[in-house]
Amino acid sequence: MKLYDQIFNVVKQFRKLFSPGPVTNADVSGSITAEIFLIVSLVLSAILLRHVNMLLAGIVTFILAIVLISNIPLIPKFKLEQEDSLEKMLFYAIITISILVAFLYWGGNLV
Amino acid sequence: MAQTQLIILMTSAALIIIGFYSAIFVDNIIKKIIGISFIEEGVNLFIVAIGYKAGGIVPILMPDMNTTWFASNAAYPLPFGLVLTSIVIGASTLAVMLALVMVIYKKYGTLSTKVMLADTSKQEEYNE
Amino acid sequence: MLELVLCIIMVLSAILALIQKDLLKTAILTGFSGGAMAVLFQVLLAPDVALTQAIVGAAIIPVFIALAVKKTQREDS
Amino acid sequence: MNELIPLMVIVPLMAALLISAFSRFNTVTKIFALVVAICLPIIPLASNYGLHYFGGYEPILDNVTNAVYHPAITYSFTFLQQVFIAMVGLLTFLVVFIYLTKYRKVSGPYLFLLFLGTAAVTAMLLTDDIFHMFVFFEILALAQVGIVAASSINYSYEMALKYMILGSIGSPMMLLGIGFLLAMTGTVNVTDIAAAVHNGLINVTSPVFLMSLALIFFGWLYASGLPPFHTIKSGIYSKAEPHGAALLQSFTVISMISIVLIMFRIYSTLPIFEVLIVFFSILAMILGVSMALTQTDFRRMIGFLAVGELGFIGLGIGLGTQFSITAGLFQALNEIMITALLFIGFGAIVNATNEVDTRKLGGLLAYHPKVSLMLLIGGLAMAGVPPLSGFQSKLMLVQASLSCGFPEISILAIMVSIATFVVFVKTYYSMFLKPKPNDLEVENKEVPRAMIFAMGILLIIIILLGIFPDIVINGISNFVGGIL
Repeated sequence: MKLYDQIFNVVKQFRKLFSPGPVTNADVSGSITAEIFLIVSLVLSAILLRHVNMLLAGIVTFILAIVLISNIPLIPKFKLEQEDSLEKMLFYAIITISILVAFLYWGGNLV
Repeated sequence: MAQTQLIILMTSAALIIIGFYSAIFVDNIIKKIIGISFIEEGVNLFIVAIGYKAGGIVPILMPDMNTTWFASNAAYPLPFGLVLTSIVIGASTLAVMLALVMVIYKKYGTLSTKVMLADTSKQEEYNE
Repeated sequence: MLELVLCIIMVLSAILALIQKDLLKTAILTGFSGGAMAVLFQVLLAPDVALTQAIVGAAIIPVFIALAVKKTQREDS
Repeated sequence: MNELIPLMVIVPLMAALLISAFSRFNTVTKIFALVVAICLPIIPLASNYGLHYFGGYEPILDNVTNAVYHPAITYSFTFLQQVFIAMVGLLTFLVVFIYLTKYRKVSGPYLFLLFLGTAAVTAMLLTDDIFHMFVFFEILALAQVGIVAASSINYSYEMALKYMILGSIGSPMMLLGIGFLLAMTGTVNVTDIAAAVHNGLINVTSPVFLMSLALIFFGWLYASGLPPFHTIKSGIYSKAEPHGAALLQSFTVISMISIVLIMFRIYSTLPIFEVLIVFFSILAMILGVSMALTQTDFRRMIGFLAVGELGFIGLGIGLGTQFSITAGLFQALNEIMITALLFIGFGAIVNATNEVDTRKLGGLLAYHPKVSLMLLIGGLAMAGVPPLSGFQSKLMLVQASLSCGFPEISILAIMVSIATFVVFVKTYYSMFLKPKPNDLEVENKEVPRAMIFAMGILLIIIILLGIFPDIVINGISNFVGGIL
């Protein structure tokens, strides 16, 4: 029953996602679809690591699946991180350029 | 004097880092815009430093100069031409940004980025 | 030696511009930075770029900023 | 008729300047704008393939090293440029036509911005000079900001300022990357740089070369709206007028492919380049579509969908074979048309109801059957249903990734297509099929004729390309074989 309760709470938490007003069943089902889509596609893209190392891909996929499923209302967290405020956009842009430059400078020849 | 070029490159790196710092940590929108325009200035300085030649001459061919001597001693002028364009682009971008700030200021009455450029997607939908 | 002094002026005025409470001072310090950069371009054998930078960086951009400050507010709170 | 090549840029640029100068004369401006807009798709179709050297400076052959140097800014015009420039010209014509028929008094500055953007993307596609491309990239950014700020939607100024501030971080980084390339090779001509890289004149494993890849790549992310810029890109689509948004997304797609083709010619020897493109494309597909599923504002939703579909283009180019790049470019062509169709169609709904929240809409099928039918076909094309053009390009992409040995990417692409379809059906249901809410007022019963006309033309092209894809694919495939 624990997992059922958790999933039920997920649906209740979706209400916070939307701006004030009624929440229709189309919106909620869209959010549930997004939730499942996010988990499945992230796990699926983790399998792509098998071209680097088979063992690494297995471990990463397994851990990622456990972490994602045990944290399930994922979409509210994702949506909070991708809102329109300038601070978050600038923060992620600068993080991305830093990681890109650092990764390519030191590890660009490894691939 | 290869040292000159090194100093210039360090300065341009410092300007770019100041720009990144102000993009994240400065709250006042006008200061933030000025800070971000320092990135552009640092990049301009870097590109000019590429064309610099230690102990060289200004790349203008005078009538009494030997062409071979000129080619081996003059600085490389292509980056200078690029920077001319880039300076003007940077200035016009800055002007447009400041104009937008003036328009938005009338609505909010403050220059804080947290207030002016916050997330607007939730308020607008249901209250139209 | 000249370029070292100019570089220090540029970086210092850039940092000082960002910690001023009075936004008009920020505009003036930005002009300092732009002017120092123009002289630096002259040192780097680019006189044509130096002329453009002297006009744009030392005159036009500070005036734009000052105008924006005049239309909005002067204090950074 | 190679003289027509520079005219493709000069005509919209001059038209933009003239219109903004003489915007006081309303009728003259209208007629002039319409004539120029008709010329835009015709010029590339009438022109011959070839190269154009500005100033007439022909390439110089160095007898010692046997290398060719290009001193002039070069425009190269091949089948790829022809088809994309004709497409964006057609779209500009449709958008200008809609704009001119919608308002009695036209605004000169807005037409100026539309034509300026078209000129900028045309130059970006044609040019063979990386700095020239950067200059027009900045002009394009200014034009996009102007189009967003000119709309009368709430919070459009804020969104424009955000886009501009992010752009003033993204584009100097790209300029810095160009500076690194210039420092290594001493030239800004892409052909020369690529020759230097492929002949081993510069060390491709040096950190400077890798840094230039990172910096130009970041500029490309900003130009194309892949993560982390997907929020701002979808934001500016939703804050522009619908016909403006239709043009904005075509600008995005074309600047994306023009920059990525230049990067591909320079960096294709580095394996990490393709890994980076595939990584960011997958991220864009996942984040774009999953965010689109949770939106209630349908303009924002189409914006996120457009960003998600960009991932397919990146995927095709990132796989790096001739077939996959052809598929990616064909997908780019399809996406320009399909997303424009969706933006214009949903714009008609905004025009009729003044409402953008899907929760407050419903029952519009009775009022606007034509628009709903066209939108349905457009949505099916975007999701990749045969026999429409989206199906052909997505099928090619799936085949390409299978033949490269990445079945996971094929599964992911199919899943993203299905999720796209879910998003579309959800919105279509809540706008057209759901019972009409009592407080919804449908004000203008008539959809403007110009919008129906524009949607009809786009729809005909979509169906034609879906049935006869070979018209475009063969030419693109030859082009791709040339750059590989």
